[in-house]
Amino acid sequence: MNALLIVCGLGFISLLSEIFNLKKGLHVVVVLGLIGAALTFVGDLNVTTRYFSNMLIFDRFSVVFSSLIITVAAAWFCIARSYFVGDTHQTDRTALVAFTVVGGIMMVSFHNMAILFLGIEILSIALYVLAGSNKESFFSNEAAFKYFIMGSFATGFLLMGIALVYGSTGSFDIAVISNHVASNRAALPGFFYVGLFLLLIGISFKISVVPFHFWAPDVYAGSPTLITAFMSTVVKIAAVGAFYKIFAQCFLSVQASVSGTIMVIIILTLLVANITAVYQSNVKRMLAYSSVAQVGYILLGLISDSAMFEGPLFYYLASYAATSLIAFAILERVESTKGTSTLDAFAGLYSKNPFAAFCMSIALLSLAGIPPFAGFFAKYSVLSIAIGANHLEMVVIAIITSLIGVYYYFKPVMAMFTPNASVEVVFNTGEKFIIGLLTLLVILMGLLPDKLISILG
Amino acid sequence: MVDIKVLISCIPLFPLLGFLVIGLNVHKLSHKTSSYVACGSVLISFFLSIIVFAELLGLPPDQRSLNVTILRWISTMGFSSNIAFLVDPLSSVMLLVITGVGFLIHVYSIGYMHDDAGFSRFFSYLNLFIFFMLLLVLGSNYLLMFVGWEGVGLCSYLLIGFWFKNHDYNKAANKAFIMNRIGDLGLLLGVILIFINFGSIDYEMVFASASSVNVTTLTWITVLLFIGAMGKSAQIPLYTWLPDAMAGPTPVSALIHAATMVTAGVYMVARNNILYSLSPVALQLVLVVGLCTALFAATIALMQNDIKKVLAYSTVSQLGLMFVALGLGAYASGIFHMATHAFFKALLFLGAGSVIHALQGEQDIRRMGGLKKYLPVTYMTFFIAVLAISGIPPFAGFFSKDEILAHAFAQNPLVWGIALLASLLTVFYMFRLFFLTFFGNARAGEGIMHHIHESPKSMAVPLIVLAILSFIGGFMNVPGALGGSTWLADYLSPAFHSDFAGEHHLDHTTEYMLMASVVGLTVIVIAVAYLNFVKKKKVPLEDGQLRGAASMVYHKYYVDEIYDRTVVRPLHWFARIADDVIEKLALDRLINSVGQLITGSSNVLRKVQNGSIGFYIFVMVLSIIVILTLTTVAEL
Amino acid sequence: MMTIFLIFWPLVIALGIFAFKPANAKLVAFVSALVELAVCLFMFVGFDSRNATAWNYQIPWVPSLGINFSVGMDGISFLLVLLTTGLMPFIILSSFKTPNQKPADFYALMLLMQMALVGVFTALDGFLFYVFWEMALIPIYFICLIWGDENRAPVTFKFFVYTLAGSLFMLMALLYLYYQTPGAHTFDIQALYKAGRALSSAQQGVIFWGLFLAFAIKMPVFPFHTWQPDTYTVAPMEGTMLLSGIMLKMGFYGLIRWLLPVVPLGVHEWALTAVVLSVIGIVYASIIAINQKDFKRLIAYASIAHVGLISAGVLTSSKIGLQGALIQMLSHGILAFALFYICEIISTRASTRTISSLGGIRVGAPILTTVFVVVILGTVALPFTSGFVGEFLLLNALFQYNYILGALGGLTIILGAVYMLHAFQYMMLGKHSPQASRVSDLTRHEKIVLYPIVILIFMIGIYPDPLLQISEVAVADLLEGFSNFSAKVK
Amino acid sequence: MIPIEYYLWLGAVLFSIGVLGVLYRRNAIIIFMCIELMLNAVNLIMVAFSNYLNDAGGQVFVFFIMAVAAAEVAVGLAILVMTYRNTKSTDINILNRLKW
Amino acid sequence: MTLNLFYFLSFVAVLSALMVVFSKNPVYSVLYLVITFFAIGGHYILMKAEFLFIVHLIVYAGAIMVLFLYVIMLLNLNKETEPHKSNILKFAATICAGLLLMVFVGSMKGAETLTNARANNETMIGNVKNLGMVLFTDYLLPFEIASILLLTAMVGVVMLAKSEKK
Repeated sequence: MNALLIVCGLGFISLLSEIFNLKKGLHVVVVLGLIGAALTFVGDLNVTTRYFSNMLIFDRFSVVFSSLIITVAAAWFCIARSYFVGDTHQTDRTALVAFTVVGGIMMVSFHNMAILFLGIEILSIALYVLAGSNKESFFSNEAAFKYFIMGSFATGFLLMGIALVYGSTGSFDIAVISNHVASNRAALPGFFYVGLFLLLIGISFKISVVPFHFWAPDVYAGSPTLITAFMSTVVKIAAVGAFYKIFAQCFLSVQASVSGTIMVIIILTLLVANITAVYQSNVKRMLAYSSVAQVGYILLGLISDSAMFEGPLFYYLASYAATSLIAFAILERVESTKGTSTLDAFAGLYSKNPFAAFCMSIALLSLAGIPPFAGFFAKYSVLSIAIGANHLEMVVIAIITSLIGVYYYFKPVMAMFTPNASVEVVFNTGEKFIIGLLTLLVILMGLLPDKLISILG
Repeated sequence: MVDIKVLISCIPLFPLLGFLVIGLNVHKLSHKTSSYVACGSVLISFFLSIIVFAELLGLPPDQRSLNVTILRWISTMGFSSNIAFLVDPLSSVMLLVITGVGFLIHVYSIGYMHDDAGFSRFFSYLNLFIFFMLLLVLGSNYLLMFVGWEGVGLCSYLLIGFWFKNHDYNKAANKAFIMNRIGDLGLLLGVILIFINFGSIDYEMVFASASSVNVTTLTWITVLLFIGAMGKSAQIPLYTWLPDAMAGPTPVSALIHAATMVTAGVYMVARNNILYSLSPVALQLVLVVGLCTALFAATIALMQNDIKKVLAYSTVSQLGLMFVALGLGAYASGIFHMATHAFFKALLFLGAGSVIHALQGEQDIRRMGGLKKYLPVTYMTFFIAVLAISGIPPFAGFFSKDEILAHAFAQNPLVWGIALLASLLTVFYMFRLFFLTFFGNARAGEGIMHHIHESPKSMAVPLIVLAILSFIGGFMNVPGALGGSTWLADYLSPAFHSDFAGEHHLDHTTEYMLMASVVGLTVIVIAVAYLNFVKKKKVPLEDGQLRGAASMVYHKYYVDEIYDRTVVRPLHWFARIADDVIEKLALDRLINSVGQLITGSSNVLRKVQNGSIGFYIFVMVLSIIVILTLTTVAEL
Repeated sequence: MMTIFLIFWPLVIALGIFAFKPANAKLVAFVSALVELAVCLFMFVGFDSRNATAWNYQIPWVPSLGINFSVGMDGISFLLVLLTTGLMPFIILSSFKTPNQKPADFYALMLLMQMALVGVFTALDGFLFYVFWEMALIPIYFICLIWGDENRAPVTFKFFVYTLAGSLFMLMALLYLYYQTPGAHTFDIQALYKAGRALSSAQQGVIFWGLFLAFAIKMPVFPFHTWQPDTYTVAPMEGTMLLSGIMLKMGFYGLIRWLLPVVPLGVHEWALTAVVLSVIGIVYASIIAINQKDFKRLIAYASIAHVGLISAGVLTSSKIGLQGALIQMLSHGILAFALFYICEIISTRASTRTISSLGGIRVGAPILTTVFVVVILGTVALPFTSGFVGEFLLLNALFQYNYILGALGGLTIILGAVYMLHAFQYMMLGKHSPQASRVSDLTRHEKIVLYPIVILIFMIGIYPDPLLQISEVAVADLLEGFSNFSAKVK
Repeated sequence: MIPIEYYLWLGAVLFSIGVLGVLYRRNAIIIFMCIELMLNAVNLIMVAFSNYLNDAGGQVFVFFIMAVAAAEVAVGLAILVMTYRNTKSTDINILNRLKW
Repeated sequence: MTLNLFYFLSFVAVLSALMVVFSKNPVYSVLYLVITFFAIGGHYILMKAEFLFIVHLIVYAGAIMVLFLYVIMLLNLNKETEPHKSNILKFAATICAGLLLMVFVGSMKGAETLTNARANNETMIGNVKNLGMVLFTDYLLPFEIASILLLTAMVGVVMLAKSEKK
């Protein structure tokens, strides 16, 4: 809870700093503030705290996920310096991002539909704006526009879902709903299921699974690259966390009636996202599809055994966030140097920037699920759990699609290592440091996954 | 006195050392040094062989078997084969022949190769060959024999292609190696089959329990082994490499492709006489193949004009005769003929080499003639060899050939008839060769005739020694009918466990009749040849003037062409098909099409993401409807 | 602890190599490979096949999932580790003269590769094995991608995806087995053995194919070989050496350690099919090799043929077959190294690898030719060269397994001679061609690399006993359970 | 007392009309309005349930929905204005450069 | 009486909702939407949610719709400039919405069986006092958080809509 307040505070501070002209140190303050916020969780790992008549509950899951969100956000701030510092709207942007983090934390620690809803909305509204924050860019405009229309449309369905669930269970409280559903399964009205599905669809839109993913590639591709990085890391973690809470905690007892549909969704997600990504020549867009595809794997683990998947889920998201940050950070530098984010921009990167090529390769290999990087272990845990649950056909699909995944993840790799006279991409020391750190993290997580994977569940 | 076992292990060691010394310093050694090293090492081996032979003679006949184990070689999981030597009467005779003839040919080569750039290299190969050949006959188990077997094949390859700048020679070398390998595979599988059935590949173990294995298996084993012999000893159908192998320097032809290596098959069958004797079918096969080869090759030799080719086909034919002997169960006769053949055929080749040397490389007998007066030593020794191979008493060939014919007659007059025919043909073409070369007009060119000279001493001496051996070699085993003691057969008998080794059941009268008729016929044939080639001075027609059957014989019955059409070309054709069609069009394309399928479907699927918000929402709503319909229907 | 050292020493150097000047990278790599080899040889001296567990080492890695970092070496592993560590200095040494823009990266990748390979050969935990298995793929991919020939990107990528696809099936099979282990699931190899053997025949069949696919692609066995010739052709020399010299042995090792003992019933049921595939591969690849114009490609196909024989021998699950396979792996590693090195020597000097445009090299390079002859003799399995020992044992096993297949497999000794001698003839013999006249004889450096190889070829051929002894007990133990099991089945 | 179903039906109808509008029109402003309509339909259902279940929570929730709706509309219109500056159009089909 | 009122309000709401969709002029749409909001507000009164009714009118009709009108005027959109979708698409849209409606309606029976229905008691949950109690006790946190939401929106809108001085 303190972390939530600190992050809110950071938002306010950044708004105030505009007034008092304290912009200079703002970026550092925010990073430190976020780290501080993450540190407040240190003692809380084994304590379950309830706030405001069960509106928020910080149990182990929430604490771990919140700290993940905050940590990733802090790392993101480090690599996103160029997005803030020197911009006219530095403070606004900082505040919006801070509020997004607030929304994210709410989404993983809510215990009431109202918090969930507000969390989603805070996050979304801030993101609509951030997606369009590059105001002169037509693409940025379009991204914001598309994101907004589709997002608010999906909100309608989400709300309808909440309303119907409320109607059939009589409460917005997760525990109450959960108990009610569990004890009155036979007596639930038909529209409860409609509500349940609409609720899940509403969140599915946020985590962008097929067929509710259409916004993702366009928005990811159109937004400023660093915002895309933010969306595919912090936002994704929050949305998946919310999905997990809804799916595995709130509606645990009716999972069976949902999992069939989700299975179809998973298959669609894996196939459509992976296959479509193959043809992309724009790395940014390719990463967008990749981000859609990753959710497919996550959901596969989730429906196989949601209780056992809790730890792996965290691991998966953490590793995905770390790798994405590396990939996007390098992508952003390349894009701003060469003016484009297509594969050509990466050609010959190795000869001029071996370090960047090295880190980028590791990130892509990790995304593709190649050992010993973190992405491998994440995917492995999904497959393992799915096989344990006897979803063999799903595993086969997952394996085939991850091979397709290799197909596109390797395109930039091949481009980078092809000799090609190219301009050198400049990284400042800070960026290098944080990218190197993240790369190291990706490797270490892959080599020593035990602590992270067993932190939950 | 040094332990005899050490001596035995030294026999192959010296040629090996010789090879290493020369081979590693091939460019540093002078011609003289290498020739001394090479000849010396073989000579030492020869002396050692004599010592061992004497040692063996000193032992009672049933103990004439010495075993030496040098090294555990391939030994694992119940399979065991050591580098171990076995000296018994059979191998000791072989040792003598190999080292003895080998030494002579080494000496001969000094003269023959004296101005060749690859002089040292040549001697290193020769020494290596001697080493492997000794290994072949000394090996106390099948696998070690196989080592020698393949090793001599390798040396044969290296020596046939000795003049490596000529691709025809290289092709001949390849052909020899590959056809040998076909046989080797049979041999190898035979060895494996022996291991499977006997649990061992040591001669002693196998022979001891030979009768405990059923006949069908034995037949398989022996037939497989015989395939090896077909390759190495140039029997139908694997004989075609041997005539081509004449591409090598002539001493090589003498040593490898006449005297020693090609007789390895004979040695091998003789070594395995127990197994063969237990399998009538295999013996029959050996007999039939031998007989066919003897006759077939003899007919081809009739029409050949290359001096070395004639000798090569003669070799094939004579080897066939040896297999006839083996097939008849007359193992000792086979070995006997092998030994005498080694002498006179080596002599023939060396003589031919001398002629070629004198004529600066000319090998066509149509371009020779009248060399008698220019090359007296060669002429005389060659004449002795021809007489020996023709079976004129008391030359070596008479005794050995006669024994085989006697055995044939005793068992099957038909076999006798065919064998006789083959040997009469041999007489004819040998004299044809002899007359065309040394008699009549000199048909060689002016320039050549101008430089003609008798060979140097180093070449002449071996010729003379071999001529003596060809003359007296037959007395090793004079048949009882002629008052002889059949000494060789008796000596070898411990190695031949069969009941009728070295004996046939003809009374002496029949034998005299046979000998008389054979010698008589031989003389008639010689007369015919004399009439044709000396009196009428017939010279074979030039290429392309032959018609009908003669042309077919001249072209070796087109066997090479048939092999080319039926085996070589289909293989290459299939290789192209496999490479271009199966590999590239089918398998690889199949794999690649997976990639194309993905890319293609990606290109289709990405069109769905068409950028229109209206469409996106439309799909979303439709999916929601579908999901809700399906699930609510399911729930209600 | 020795095992741990062998695994992690290359890793340490691979990371440390960047601390040196790039120009010194090759020396550092070479010295470290020598150190590793020295340690390995030291172990070789002290090897006690009956007490091989002495080198086992185990610590929990991901205890929550039953994954241990468990490594060890019995005779089988040790032979392959010996091959890896033995070949590595040679490969590094052979690369000394190749111009290289980024030597540090290159040698770091090579050393990483070594680490992964040693890891694969020593892993005693299913998961660990898989991780090392995949890890071996990354360095080699980059070596081929960065330092390869024209058109390397798609080719090496195909290689990567193909082998990855195979290994994912292996992962599935291993995971399936993992869930069959009782209690808290574990990847311990013995537990997996037990779990696998308890499965029904049909299930074992499925597992068999899952695992076999991975190994078959790696080796590669017909018809999964299409990645191989292209990859070998475009890969840089060192990459090809690593690939064919060491890496494809992973497949055999997988068969021996992770397939035969795991699903005896599955093997019982399906081995024949697999052996038939292998034998088809022998004949097929040999025949295709005849048609090759590029010498490197020819070696690639020859490699497939040899590999077919090894895999057929392993799949007979006989002791002799396994022993033969092991010794043949060593021999093939050495020979492949030498062949590719010679190929590289010739092709850099003549700037072509096309057989028909060469010829007469022997005139200008007699020593090279002699070495080449020795290597070819080893390749065509002439007795007293290293190739023969293994090939004989393998043919022995195969012939015992099935006469017809044995005879067909034996064709390799004929066809091998056909393509090898043909290539040799047209490259080295004959008249001097203009390209070939640029080929000078071996330099001192090259001699230093190749002479030991020649000696090794003969040493293994003449005195293979120490090597055979090393693996004897391990092979017997490994097949103990297997033969008991198949006896029960019968 | 009006049966709860009636409100549900009415809510459903309004919601569907909202969806229809989103699908039917190309003018972004109308689409925004239709989304507002959808939210109002949800509000109606929420209040009906709240009333029916005698639970004030539902009505409180409606406040939040209203707050969100207001915020969304503000942001949406801001985005619209911003886009309009660049494209001079509110047609959603103009904005499809990001595709494939 | 209430039922008739319900029917009437529903009729107005649905009709004007349809007119929102089908009006060609955005300004008309806005006005029809205002009517719809009023009708919905009427329903709130029927359900004794007076406070909500007031808030509803203030927020929607008073704030949101004014905002809409303001933007329409600002951008000068009060003409029929909109190119229409093709008839097929319109038809498909209608079918789609119809299907959605059918699914909703089909699933919305069975509400009377709700186990925790506590209808028909006369406590006024919708009055200001009661709502205030709930809002500032149980729902205090969301209420506070909503302020952040609005702050976010405000910052965002300012950032986006402010025209940059070049």
